[in-house]
Amino acid sequence: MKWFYVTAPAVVLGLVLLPIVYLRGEKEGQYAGKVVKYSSYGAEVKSLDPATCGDTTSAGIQGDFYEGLYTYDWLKRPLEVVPQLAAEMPSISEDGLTYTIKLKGGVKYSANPCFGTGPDGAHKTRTVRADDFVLAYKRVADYHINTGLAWAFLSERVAGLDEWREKSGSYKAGDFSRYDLPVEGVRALDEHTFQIRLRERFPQMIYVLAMSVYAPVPREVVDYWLGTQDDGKGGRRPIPVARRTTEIREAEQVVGTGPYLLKEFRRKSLIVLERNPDFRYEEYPSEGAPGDEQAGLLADKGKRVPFIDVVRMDYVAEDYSAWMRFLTKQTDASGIPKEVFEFVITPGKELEAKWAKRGIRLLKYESPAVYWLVFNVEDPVMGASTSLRQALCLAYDVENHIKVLYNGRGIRAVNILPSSFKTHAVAGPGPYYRLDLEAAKRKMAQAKEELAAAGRLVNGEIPELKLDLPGRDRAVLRMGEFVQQQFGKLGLKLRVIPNDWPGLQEKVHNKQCQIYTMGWHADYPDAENFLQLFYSPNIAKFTNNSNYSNPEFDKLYERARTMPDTPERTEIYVRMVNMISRDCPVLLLSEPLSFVLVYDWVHNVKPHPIGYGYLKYQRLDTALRRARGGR
Amino acid sequence: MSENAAILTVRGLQTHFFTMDGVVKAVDGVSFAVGRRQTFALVGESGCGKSVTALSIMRLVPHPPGRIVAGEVLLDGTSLLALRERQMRQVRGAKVSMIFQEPMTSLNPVYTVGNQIVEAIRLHQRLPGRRARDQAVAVLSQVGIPDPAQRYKEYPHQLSGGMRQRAMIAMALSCDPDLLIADEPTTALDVTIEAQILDLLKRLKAERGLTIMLITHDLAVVAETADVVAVMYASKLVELADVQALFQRPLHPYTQGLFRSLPRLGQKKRRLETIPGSVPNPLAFPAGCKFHPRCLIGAGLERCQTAEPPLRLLQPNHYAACWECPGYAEAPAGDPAAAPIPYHPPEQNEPAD
Amino acid sequence: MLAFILRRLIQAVFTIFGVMLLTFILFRAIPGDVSARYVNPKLGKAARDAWMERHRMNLPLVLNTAVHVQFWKPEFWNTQFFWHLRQSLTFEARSFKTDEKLTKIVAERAKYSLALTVPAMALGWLLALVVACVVAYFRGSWFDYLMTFLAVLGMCVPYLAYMIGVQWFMFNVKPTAAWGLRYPTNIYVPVAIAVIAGVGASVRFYRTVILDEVNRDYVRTAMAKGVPLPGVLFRHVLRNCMLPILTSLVTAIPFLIIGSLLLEQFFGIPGLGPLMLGSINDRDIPIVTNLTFLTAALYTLGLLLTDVLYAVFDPRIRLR
Amino acid sequence: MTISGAPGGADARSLWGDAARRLRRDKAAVACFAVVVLYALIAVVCPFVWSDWADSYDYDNINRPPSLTHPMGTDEFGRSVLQKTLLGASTSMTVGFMANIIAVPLGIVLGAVAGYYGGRLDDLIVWFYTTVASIPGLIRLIAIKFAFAETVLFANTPFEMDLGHGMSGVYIALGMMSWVGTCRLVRAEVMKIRELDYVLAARAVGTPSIVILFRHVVPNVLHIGIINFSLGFVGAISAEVMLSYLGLGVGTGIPSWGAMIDAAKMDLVVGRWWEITSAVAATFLIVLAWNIVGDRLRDALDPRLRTA
Repeated sequence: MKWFYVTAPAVVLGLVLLPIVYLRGEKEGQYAGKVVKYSSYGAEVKSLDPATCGDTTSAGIQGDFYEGLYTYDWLKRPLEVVPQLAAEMPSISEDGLTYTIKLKGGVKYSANPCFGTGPDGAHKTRTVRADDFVLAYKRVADYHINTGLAWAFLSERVAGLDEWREKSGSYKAGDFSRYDLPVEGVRALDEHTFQIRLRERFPQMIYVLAMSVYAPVPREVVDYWLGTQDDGKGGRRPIPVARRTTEIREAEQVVGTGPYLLKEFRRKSLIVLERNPDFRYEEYPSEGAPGDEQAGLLADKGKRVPFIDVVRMDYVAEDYSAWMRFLTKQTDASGIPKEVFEFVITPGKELEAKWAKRGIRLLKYESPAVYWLVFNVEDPVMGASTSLRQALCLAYDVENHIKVLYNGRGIRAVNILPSSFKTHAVAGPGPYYRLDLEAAKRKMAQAKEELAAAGRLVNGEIPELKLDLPGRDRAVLRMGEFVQQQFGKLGLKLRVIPNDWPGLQEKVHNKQCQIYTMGWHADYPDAENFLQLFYSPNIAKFTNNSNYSNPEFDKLYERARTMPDTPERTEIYVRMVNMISRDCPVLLLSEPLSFVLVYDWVHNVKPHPIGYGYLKYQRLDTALRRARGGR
Repeated sequence: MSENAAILTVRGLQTHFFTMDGVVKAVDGVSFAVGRRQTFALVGESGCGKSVTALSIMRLVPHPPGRIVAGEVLLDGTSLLALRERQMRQVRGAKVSMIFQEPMTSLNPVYTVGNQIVEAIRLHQRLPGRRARDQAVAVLSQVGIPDPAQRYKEYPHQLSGGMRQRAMIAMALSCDPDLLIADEPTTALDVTIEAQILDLLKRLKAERGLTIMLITHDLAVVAETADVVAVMYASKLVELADVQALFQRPLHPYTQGLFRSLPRLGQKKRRLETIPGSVPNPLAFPAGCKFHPRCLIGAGLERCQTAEPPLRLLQPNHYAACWECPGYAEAPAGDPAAAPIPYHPPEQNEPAD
Repeated sequence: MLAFILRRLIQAVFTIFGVMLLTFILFRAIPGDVSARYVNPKLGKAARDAWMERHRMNLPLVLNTAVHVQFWKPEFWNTQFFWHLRQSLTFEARSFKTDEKLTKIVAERAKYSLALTVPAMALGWLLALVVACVVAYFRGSWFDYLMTFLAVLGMCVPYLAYMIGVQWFMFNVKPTAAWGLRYPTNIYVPVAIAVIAGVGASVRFYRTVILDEVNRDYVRTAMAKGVPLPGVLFRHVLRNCMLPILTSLVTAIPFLIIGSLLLEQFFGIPGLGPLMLGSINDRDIPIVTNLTFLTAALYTLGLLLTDVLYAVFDPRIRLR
Repeated sequence: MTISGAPGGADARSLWGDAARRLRRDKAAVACFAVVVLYALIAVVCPFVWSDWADSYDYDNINRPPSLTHPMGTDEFGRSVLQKTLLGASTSMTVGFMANIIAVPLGIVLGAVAGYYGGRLDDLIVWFYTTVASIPGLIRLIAIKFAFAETVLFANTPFEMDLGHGMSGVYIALGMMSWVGTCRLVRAEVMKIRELDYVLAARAVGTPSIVILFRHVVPNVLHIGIINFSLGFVGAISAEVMLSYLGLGVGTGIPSWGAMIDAAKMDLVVGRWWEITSAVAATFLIVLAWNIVGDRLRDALDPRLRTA
């Protein structure tokens, strides 16, 4: 037994010390001499494939290695679309249907094994060609790729693309020969010229072209990374067609033209971006919006970008940990968690002096987005009574919603358009998007009559309503509780059902939800982007989630969507907005106001309301960071 | 060495158990002396405190809840209760050894017999491993275990009950103690094995000059082996005498009751007598003589109900504690711990009655 | 002894089969169709069918009733349950969500979980055992009562409170060690929490086991031999307590692999724990079932190993 | 040294009486039992006293520190944290009680049947609980909670139970998953009792086995049920806290300590200690009390430990 008492503690000690031996920490010398930006992220990156990108987190990260033809100017306001991979703005034919785009010369992808390996073992690269864009559009249209948003903007708009999609469905998912089928409306005229032909006029097309979801994809990536696999002997062997995937997922498969390349991607753990050595020469902008000069945003004009060498993003699940990491200078920037908000921000929405003294700066920006509760109009109860929906809108205390749930970070939404859109002000506030409990109660009486007539009352009462939430975390549940309180004011019972995100999606698509929380972030600064959410053919395309259907609205929408920006179109827009305000398929909540904190060693930060990929302009004063006790 | 020199003297020993239900006086003022090379038997029903007396001598009363609250235990003139725990450990096994009722559970099941004996040897004698092993095998053979070298390597559960008890005895004797306390060593064994073990004890006593303190409830065992007998009832000694005196003329009604309940050759009674009633609850002993509710004589007597009789020397070397014993009133309050009761065995050639 | 081990082996096989059945029922049979979560409904039925086929969700659930008597034909066994069994045993499963192979995921993440749980368990075990022995040594004294009380107190504090408290403390003392694995030594912060939070229950359990054993006859014998108390405790008692202690160690095996779900999430350790939580939320069935199966199988094998080990070390069983 | 009465099992009345007597003398046990009773009282009374608590929001007074009107401050909706904590007792106690009301009888019946009948039935039940036990507890719980996902029992009746999102789902899941310990112990005990003389006697006179089982055997293992009931309470309360943290707990609008701890975990950073402190203290006290009550019950009722 004696051996036991000697060996047991020794073994225990060994086991305890084991992690030190095999757990590689960050090598401290790894980034020596490089400018490293540290940050935390809390939402999961759902997609690394430009075609399947549909959420802001994925778009944010993809923006730094994928680039579209056009982008928004970083500094200028109002927003202005400028060429990115295109050499100049598109030349549009007389009928407004054909867009011909010249590409910049000499734009290279980041080096990757799929382009071959040189004799020195270094991976090769190649320049971007027009047919890479063709492939990108085909992939967006590909039946076998789970493309949501990206496809929604093209379907029924680009000539021949819907037909191509139909055809791609007849191929096996792993059969990539479908990408050789031509598309009528998407063509490479030559190596540097790309052309898109539309079926009907689409004045917003330029904004669509500015989205990075249509970033070029080299065919090599598809054939090499999706078509072959490591054979364990240093070579590659083809993957059987039946076992191929269609989406770009792995870190090493991410091949873009952007200023950064994805060095490491560990799901729910770590993302490392590194400067792309093959990135073309680009200069820091020399002009901006009024006030940018004073804000020091133009100090670096004319310098070559990017400035930062490495971006290290750690997945931090808990808000608490993320905030503490920022406070202890482990990260350079942070949002403000709800709980600490009032300790950081004064009632006047400015930074408290003591935080400013720590070298923290506050950046505020409005996002062109509107949050709302969606009423499923096809639901037997919610659909049967417009008065019920109106009553709920009137009873809902949005001011306190913003105050209690968002610390006042937002403004009350009064119609479905963000206030930065010019149509917003013209349309004016909707009659039911205000707090008036008395009016709500009167409407409620009406609603009961309507529901009674429709036979929806249970024992003479309005049945329990159901609210579906897009998550289970406390912030979301808290909102559910608040909605319960608001509906309770009208004597209504509400059951709150937490869902995971795909679960909610599924329910929404199956029209199983009664009421749920949603929001819309503008994809481009045009009211059409919001109005299409209520166009009834879009029910089938799953963008009209309230299942709102109004022939009059549809007619107006069809008229307006091909119209260029004229007063007449604005007038039609206003009529449509007011229809929504009257019928209340959504309960409008707030337009978000975002707050970001950065330390003073971070330069050239200006949040952009829509575009992505501006990390390249950011500059860090690492000497100051070290002096302040950061890393 | 004088016959009268006591090896063990117990004086006024009180061991109490402090339980949630109250204080249990398991041993309440017990005094006696054990002479060298004697076999001293402590007799009583189960629960009367005889095992606790033995454990108190060894200072092995489980604590909590038990504690020795008063008294004196002298071993060869050394006060055991005054020793520090460390010194006491050197006494245990080396000077006083103990064997227990259940040989099955009293040996550690996960070590070999030899291992456990060697452990005892090496605890008390600085011997190299091989010598200790040889000594263990030797002592195994002394206690009559056949093929001791083989048995040495075996585990307790591989041995029969009798062998196990022999192994226990071997372990107890391995360091050549002066006093062996045997706590009901044969109760768990069947009759033939019992006889063998008793023979073994007798032989060892003769061969090694061992003093044995035998704890038992079995008067037959007492008659077989003991020199001096102490009878215990409800935490106290009620009678103390040499074995012949006690067997010929028990004085205390309890002892008499015990004898009556014993089957005897040549008796015509068809039924054995028993002592009526049961052992009193140690939490609530009756007032006065603790035996009086069951006593054939004292049941109705007022003195028995109110006052507890102390142990008195009624005859030379014969103590008893009963108001109703003839001559008790005038007898001196003898001190049973003062000197061991000498035992003179009957002459071998004298024909047995 | 061979018969004993064989019998336990057969039992273990049955248990493992049971686990596969249970995970199948809980995760596959009950939740119904999950394809809508992974295939955009916009893509229509054919895409959904392709996905179902790819993940073999289109097969009959348990038995192919079309050929129900012809069990010798392979089609009979070509069912979801069969593939579930096969995937469980071969770890061939692929994530619904990311299409990664389970083996790859486990290979990547298990080491972080192990880095946290192995030291925590080893340290916790040693600490608990030593404290329990000391407490048993001083049983009935104020020290015993104090330690037992502390153990109970420690058990009663919610786990979350420990995590929040310790992380808060670390951020104030050494911010780089409060989160993540910038230095390998950072792992000892969550390890410490796991040990502190878990030691109370273990101490109490071990103490009960030891005290139970302390009252046995052979202990009295050892005391009567003059064996000092530490010797009694460590040489005689502990050896006899090994079965419950080993068993309690084995019951912790699942957490070795799966990791401490919350601890890993809180301290930014990219182990299997957060993956498990995330996969449950995403209904990533292959990951959840297979990780569950993995832990359950290891647990069962651990128990088997305990029994065998014990049979080897305990002469009473060894020589049966 | 046998101090008291009959050996356990056979003489049930003296076992219970004896246990009760011992427990009464044990001051700590009495105090803890008093705490449990107090919580139970709070759990029963408070929902009536503050039935409108959920609507007692006051958006002008959110997150206020303790004051005279709100002794433990206010929460994120301006409601009294003290009231919330006390109402949380109702949730905790309901979950603990209901979970064990399901688990313990289930464990006793399965264990007794397995232990008494033996054979194939025993093999089956042992296999079943071994299987269940080999899946880690939390995963087991989450799995069944997810299996419930959209299950609503007795829909559109007054007894409607939303297993996916309501409180009933939590305790039913807990109950369905925590019977294993009881089952194992009861089985072992029943296997011993089965061989006792009075059972053999009953069998000898031809009493049907089901009668023997439930009249003669099960009453003698009830103490295991009682012990496990009290110890199971601790597990249920802790599990509720954990599930609430994972967003799988009782529904919104129902005060729960787990939700409180989760909601307030960041508040500590900015010095808003009152909500998390109240919830942790409330959890701590009841868990401590149940732990000690369960321990002492075990000491008093379990004959094996009683001899120690």
